[in-house]
Amino acid sequence: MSSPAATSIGGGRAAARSITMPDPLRKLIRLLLGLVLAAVIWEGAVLLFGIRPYYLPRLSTILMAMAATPRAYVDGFLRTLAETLIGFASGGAFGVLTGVVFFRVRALREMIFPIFVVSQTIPVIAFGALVVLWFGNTLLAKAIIAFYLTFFPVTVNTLLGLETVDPKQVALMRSFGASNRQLLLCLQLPTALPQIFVALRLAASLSLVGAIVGEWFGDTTGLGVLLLQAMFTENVVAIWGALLAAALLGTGFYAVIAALERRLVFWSAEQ
Amino acid sequence: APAAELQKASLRLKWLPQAQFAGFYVAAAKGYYKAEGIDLTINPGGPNLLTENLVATGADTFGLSGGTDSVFAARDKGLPIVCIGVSHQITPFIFVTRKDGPVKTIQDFKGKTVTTWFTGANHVLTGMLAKEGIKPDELKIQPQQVSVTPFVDGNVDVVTATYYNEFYTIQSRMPKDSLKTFVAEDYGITFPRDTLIVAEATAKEKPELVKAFLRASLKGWKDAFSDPKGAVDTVMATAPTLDRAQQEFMLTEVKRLMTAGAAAKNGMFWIDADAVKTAHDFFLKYGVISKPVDLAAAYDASFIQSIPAADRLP
Amino acid sequence: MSRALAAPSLAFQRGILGAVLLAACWEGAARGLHLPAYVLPAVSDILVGLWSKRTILFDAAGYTLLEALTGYGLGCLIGIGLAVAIALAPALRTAILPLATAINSVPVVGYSPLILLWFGIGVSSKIVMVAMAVSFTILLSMLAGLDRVDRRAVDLMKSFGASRLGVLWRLRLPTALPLLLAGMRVSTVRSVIVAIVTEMLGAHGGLGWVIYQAVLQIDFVQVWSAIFVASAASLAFFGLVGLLERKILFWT
Amino acid sequence: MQAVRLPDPGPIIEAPQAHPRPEPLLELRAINKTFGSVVALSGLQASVAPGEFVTVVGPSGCGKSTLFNIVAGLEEPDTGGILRFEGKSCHAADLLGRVSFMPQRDLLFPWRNVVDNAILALEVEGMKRDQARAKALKMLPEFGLAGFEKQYPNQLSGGMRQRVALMRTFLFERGLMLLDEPFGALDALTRTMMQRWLLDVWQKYRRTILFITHDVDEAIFLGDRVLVMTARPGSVKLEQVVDLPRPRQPEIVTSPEFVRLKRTLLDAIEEESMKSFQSSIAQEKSQ
Amino acid sequence: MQAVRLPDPGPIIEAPQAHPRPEPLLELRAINKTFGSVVALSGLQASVAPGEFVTVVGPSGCGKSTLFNIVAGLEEPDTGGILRFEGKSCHAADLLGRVSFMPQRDLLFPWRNVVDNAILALEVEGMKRDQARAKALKMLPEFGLAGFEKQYPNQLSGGMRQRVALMRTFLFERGLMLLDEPFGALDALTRTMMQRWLLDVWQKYRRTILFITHDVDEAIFLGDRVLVMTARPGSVKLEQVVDLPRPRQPEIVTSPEFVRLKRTLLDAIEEESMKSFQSSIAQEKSQ
Ligand SMILES: Nc1ncnc2c1ncn2[C@@H]1O[C@H](COP(=O)(O)OP(=O)(O)OP(=O)(O)O)[C@@H](O)[C@H]1O
Ligand SMILES: Nc1ncnc2c1ncn2[C@@H]1O[C@H](COP(=O)(O)OP(=O)(O)OP(=O)(O)O)[C@@H](O)[C@H]1O
Ligand SMILES: Cc1ncc(C[n+]2csc(CCO)c2C)c(N)n1
Ligand SMILES: [Mg+2]
Ligand SMILES: [Mg+2]
Repeated sequence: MSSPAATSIGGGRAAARSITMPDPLRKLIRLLLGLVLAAVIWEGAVLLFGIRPYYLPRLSTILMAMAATPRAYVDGFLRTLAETLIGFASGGAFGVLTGVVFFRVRALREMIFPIFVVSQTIPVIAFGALVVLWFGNTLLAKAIIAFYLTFFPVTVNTLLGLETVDPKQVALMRSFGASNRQLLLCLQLPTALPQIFVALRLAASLSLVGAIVGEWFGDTTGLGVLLLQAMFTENVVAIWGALLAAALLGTGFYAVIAALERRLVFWSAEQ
Repeated sequence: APAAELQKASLRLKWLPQAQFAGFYVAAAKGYYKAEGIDLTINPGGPNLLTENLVATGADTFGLSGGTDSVFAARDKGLPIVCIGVSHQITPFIFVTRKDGPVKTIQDFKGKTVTTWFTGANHVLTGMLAKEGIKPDELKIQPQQVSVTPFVDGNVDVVTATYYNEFYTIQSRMPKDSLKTFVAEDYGITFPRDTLIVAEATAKEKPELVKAFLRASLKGWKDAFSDPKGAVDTVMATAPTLDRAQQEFMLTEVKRLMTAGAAAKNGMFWIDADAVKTAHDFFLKYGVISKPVDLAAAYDASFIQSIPAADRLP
Repeated sequence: MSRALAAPSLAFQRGILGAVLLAACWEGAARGLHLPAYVLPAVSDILVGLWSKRTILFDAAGYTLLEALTGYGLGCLIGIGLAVAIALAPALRTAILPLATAINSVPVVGYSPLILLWFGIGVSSKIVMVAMAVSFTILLSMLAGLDRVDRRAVDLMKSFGASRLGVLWRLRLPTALPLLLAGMRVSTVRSVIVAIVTEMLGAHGGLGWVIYQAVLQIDFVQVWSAIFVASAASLAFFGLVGLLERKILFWT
Repeated sequence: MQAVRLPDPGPIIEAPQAHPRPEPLLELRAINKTFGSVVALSGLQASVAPGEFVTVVGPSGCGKSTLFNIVAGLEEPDTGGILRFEGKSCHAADLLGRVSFMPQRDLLFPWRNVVDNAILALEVEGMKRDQARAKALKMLPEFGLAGFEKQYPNQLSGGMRQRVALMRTFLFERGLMLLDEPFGALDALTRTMMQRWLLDVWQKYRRTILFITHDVDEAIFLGDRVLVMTARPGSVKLEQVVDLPRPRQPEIVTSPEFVRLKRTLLDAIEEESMKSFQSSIAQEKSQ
Repeated sequence: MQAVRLPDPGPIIEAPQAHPRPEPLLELRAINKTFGSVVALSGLQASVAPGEFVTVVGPSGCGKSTLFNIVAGLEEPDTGGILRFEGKSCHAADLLGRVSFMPQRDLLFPWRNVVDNAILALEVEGMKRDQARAKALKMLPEFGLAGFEKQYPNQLSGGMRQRVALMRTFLFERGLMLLDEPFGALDALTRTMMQRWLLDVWQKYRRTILFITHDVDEAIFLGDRVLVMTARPGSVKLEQVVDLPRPRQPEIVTSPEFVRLKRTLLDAIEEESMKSFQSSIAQEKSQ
């Protein structure tokens, strides 16, 4: 964009930057350099301090073990990703929906919201058997656990966001003769969007937790399965392998949501 | 049989895929279940999942559950399940200590730190102690964690191990011949484990299905024992991150457990009524179950007995 | 005035109504459909079971809360300490923040195998797990709070001759409090759940351990009783910190 | 209490007396408005003739915004008051969508760019976006916004934001425009610029405008008539016709006639301000 | 460019020429300040005599706050400029803690009550809390805050908040007070009240004050001297001595001498405003 504002405000810095290279590329290179540096430190520290592989194996050992059975990690990654995405999407949609409903219907909110709160204090893992009983060993069952962990923060923040809508703006819209639907679509949801995205970022992490824990209820593929398998066979290298794959998935998904946020709620980034 | 006529069924294991369950995976891979008209899904177990529960509610058709102890407990709580076969004929647990350590006899357990699983192995330990006239509160019994490291590091005097799993790990991390083991059978106790179960309704309404399942499974196990490497390949196709050497060891040990005792004569999955009765009386005595269990209803040997002996012997 | 008093009590009544309706549906389903306990026990049975096992459950709750609270306290200290360190030495930010974000985006349960292997099956592994889960949330919310400070207010303090530490103590810390406390409130429930989940993977006691054992003993009434107790403990912890938050943040 | 008046400040008409023009566009009589125990307006009378530019001044909290909310249809006055619009008696709610209302702050939507903010009211009315945008684009230069159509509010200066808000109000073509302190948030210099510009635009479109302000200079500089409100409960204390020539030049603010009008109004306001200052100071919340 | 001057608006002194009083408290000569590619101040000269009340007006973004930041010690001017305080040449940083500075917004700490906000600077200096509070309590009535000492900022009106901020500044007893648009956020009527009150307080304490405002009426009403700044890059365009008698009465704003001064200043400002209006409008960010 070449708005006068943008050019004059950050003019000096932008110019200095553009001499080197475009911004995203620079960021990517910095990220890669950081990763390589971390890898070198890891490998070096294990060798230098003679850390027992039982506590921390060499990174190269872990990567080689992963390369030995790439399909297990790729399949696990994709499966967990699918569960995470479905749980996240449904939880996000349900969260926004309930947020709007609770905002509109106070009585419903006062009746159901406390139950939502209580539901979030229950450790899902405790009724894993019920989940299998009701939904079987399907991908859906895992997605439902991801959903369960995801929807609540979105409900809360949607509600919070909707409540920050300026009554003066509502009055303005009404003075234009706006209907409730127009009010919701043109004003209330956009106002709540930044708050909703804060919750979605959190939900991105939580849905992955849900998927992984869901896989502990008897399954054959997924990062959670790899993790559990490794834990009970005391295979530290495999634990680290599964952990690295989960880290990649978690960080990647979070980054995607954060990038989406920067795009969609561009207006609040300035604040 | 054509696919349309296949009957859907599932087998719930007690844990994640490993060589402990090799026969079932081999049977599935070689199409033995299909040949018997069953479209079988093998569902692994996990922490906080109970096979008896899932089979009783009909979520799964077949189950490879904890053992005779958990079958008693389930019947005691009124879960409508029936045991149709017993896999490990002798106690799969042993108690391991250091040869050069302070524990030479079971009497030396007194005052020592002993870790065990409170998932059944604890009953074996209490039984062994009782036979020697030791009360459980005379030693420090602690829940055993995932890892055997506390024992390897010398923080624990006696550790519980399965022959096929932890014992391997311990042996691989400590010098050979540095270990001493205590075996339940030496103290006159046998807890058969890894029981095959179905819901009462299945047993009653679909006896042919049960028999077909047993036939196919037996075939699978026979193949697994005759070609252990191939069986491990099959298991590792499902769980590729497993350690091959450990799985081969596991299969060897599992074969020993499955063909020990009465099975040596009667074949795999044999239900040894005497052993079951002994275990039952023991649990009743120690209050693990609240009232006597109708053993005839809980253990139905008719299915396994209906299969020709030759097909049962490995 | 009277309306202001009536409004929350109406909300409260509706909340109770919602809870009662849910319990009634549950009870009706369990009794009406003759669901066995291993599918879904009736609420009344759970409450009776809860009462009859109250000592065991109470002890277990104490055990779990001890782990959760200790881990929570530790996590808060670590989170706040790191945030303050970053605030005092901005150079640390580029080192700590990306690392923290990366570590934080991996689900805590992912670390549980390692933590159990490293710290054993006792309370210390639970405390470490809870501390990990809590400290990142606290670090991020505290940092967001510290960064929220108005530059002009900092300038004002400087013009009074205040040092970096003076600005931190008198301005930045109070400014960060609302976000910090919000993070602390959210972390309460999380700390209890993480303690329970870790207990289920191996423990000497606690609600997670009780649940694990109860499942194996096929005692689903006890499973649900323990879940009820866990939920009540989380809510109490949450409520307490929420109350504290409102007391401390009198100005918002 | 009566306003202290300097000799001959121009024709002054007492509040209860109706303005003598023939057919008022808007007429309010005996309007009361109570919020719980707070009486915001009490016995307010006023009328606005078509094409007139009426400014309203009064101490903070005296009920100016409440008056506007009633005329915009957002609040119903207490029963008993008379509200007439375009010659017909009506309820406040009937006015929703019939006057174009510009609230105290610009209230631009940060997620809409300049054009899309300007066409908000048209969209609500149901006009197609493309059509509305085309209409707005033609108006941009007049509002000093040419070339800025794709900018977002956070990229604009305060003065520009205010002009976007005004454009939104102008595009919502209704008989009466209500402007509630549109320049209140601007610094004094930008404000002066905006006043001149508003007069230019008004001169061209000749809409009827009711305009709230705190600034006496602004009230005189812009208005055909200035209404001074009493402290709460608000009513009209003084109606002051501003007989300065139009178009008004910036220099007029230091002209003797202007200064004389200012004196009259200041005295009236002073009295009311003093009344409400000590009480409001303790009670009014910041922000 | 020179200011357009009406005949005899009072003694006018050109910017580059130093003010003739003997020993200035603060003296700035050839001050430049550059932010990256933005030149905020260029060749600024000014001096303030002890006990003087100097007001500064100028278009938005011309560098007024930058000037204050330099004098408060928060920003260093570009090398080459001369900065003298109490007769000694010094760096800006040396002034940290030596002038009492009140920024554009009140910046009260919401977690401190009125008294504790007022004693903030004293606490930073190291004074015991009790002692500082006792000192502040004695001052409360004068600042119209008696009885409000235990209130928190969110319980105060805008005018009161501003008085607390002013009290904080007064309690930090330094030779020079810098007030950056202290009344900018207040509505016009409250603002008038605050101006009168500030003059009363100043009359009593006789501190040296440098005061930024956008409002020409305010600048004349308060100041001994008004500095008009040029558009960016800022420098002093005009120094206007205000020879109105003190104590100043509210009525003075419509007196002929006042109006004449206003005219002079308005013309000077107008020229600068026009210069910066079109460019600033495109560039200045809201808030
Ligand atoms: N919805 C409401 N509920 C209760 N009191 C209200 C409401 N709206 C306004 N008031 C009160 O009515 C009085 C008049 O408010 P109003 O906003 O109309 O004043 P105003 O003249 O516009 O003030 P300002 O100049 O500060 O904008 C105030 O005392 C205010 O507190
Ligand atoms: N830290 C900074 N970095 C870059 N530019 C700055 C900085 N501080 C001020 N500026 C620029 O310097 C110019 C003068 O700013 P300053 O705040 O001094 O103006 P001002 O006269 O106080 O304006 P206002 O009347 O709006 O308060 C502006 O263009 C501003 O954008
Ligand atoms: C028979 C048998 N019992 C326990 C363990 C070890 N173990 C202790 S807890 C746990 C997970 C959930 O049951 C596992 C596998 C074993 N290997 N075999
Ligand atoms: Mg108002
Ligand atoms: Mg400024």
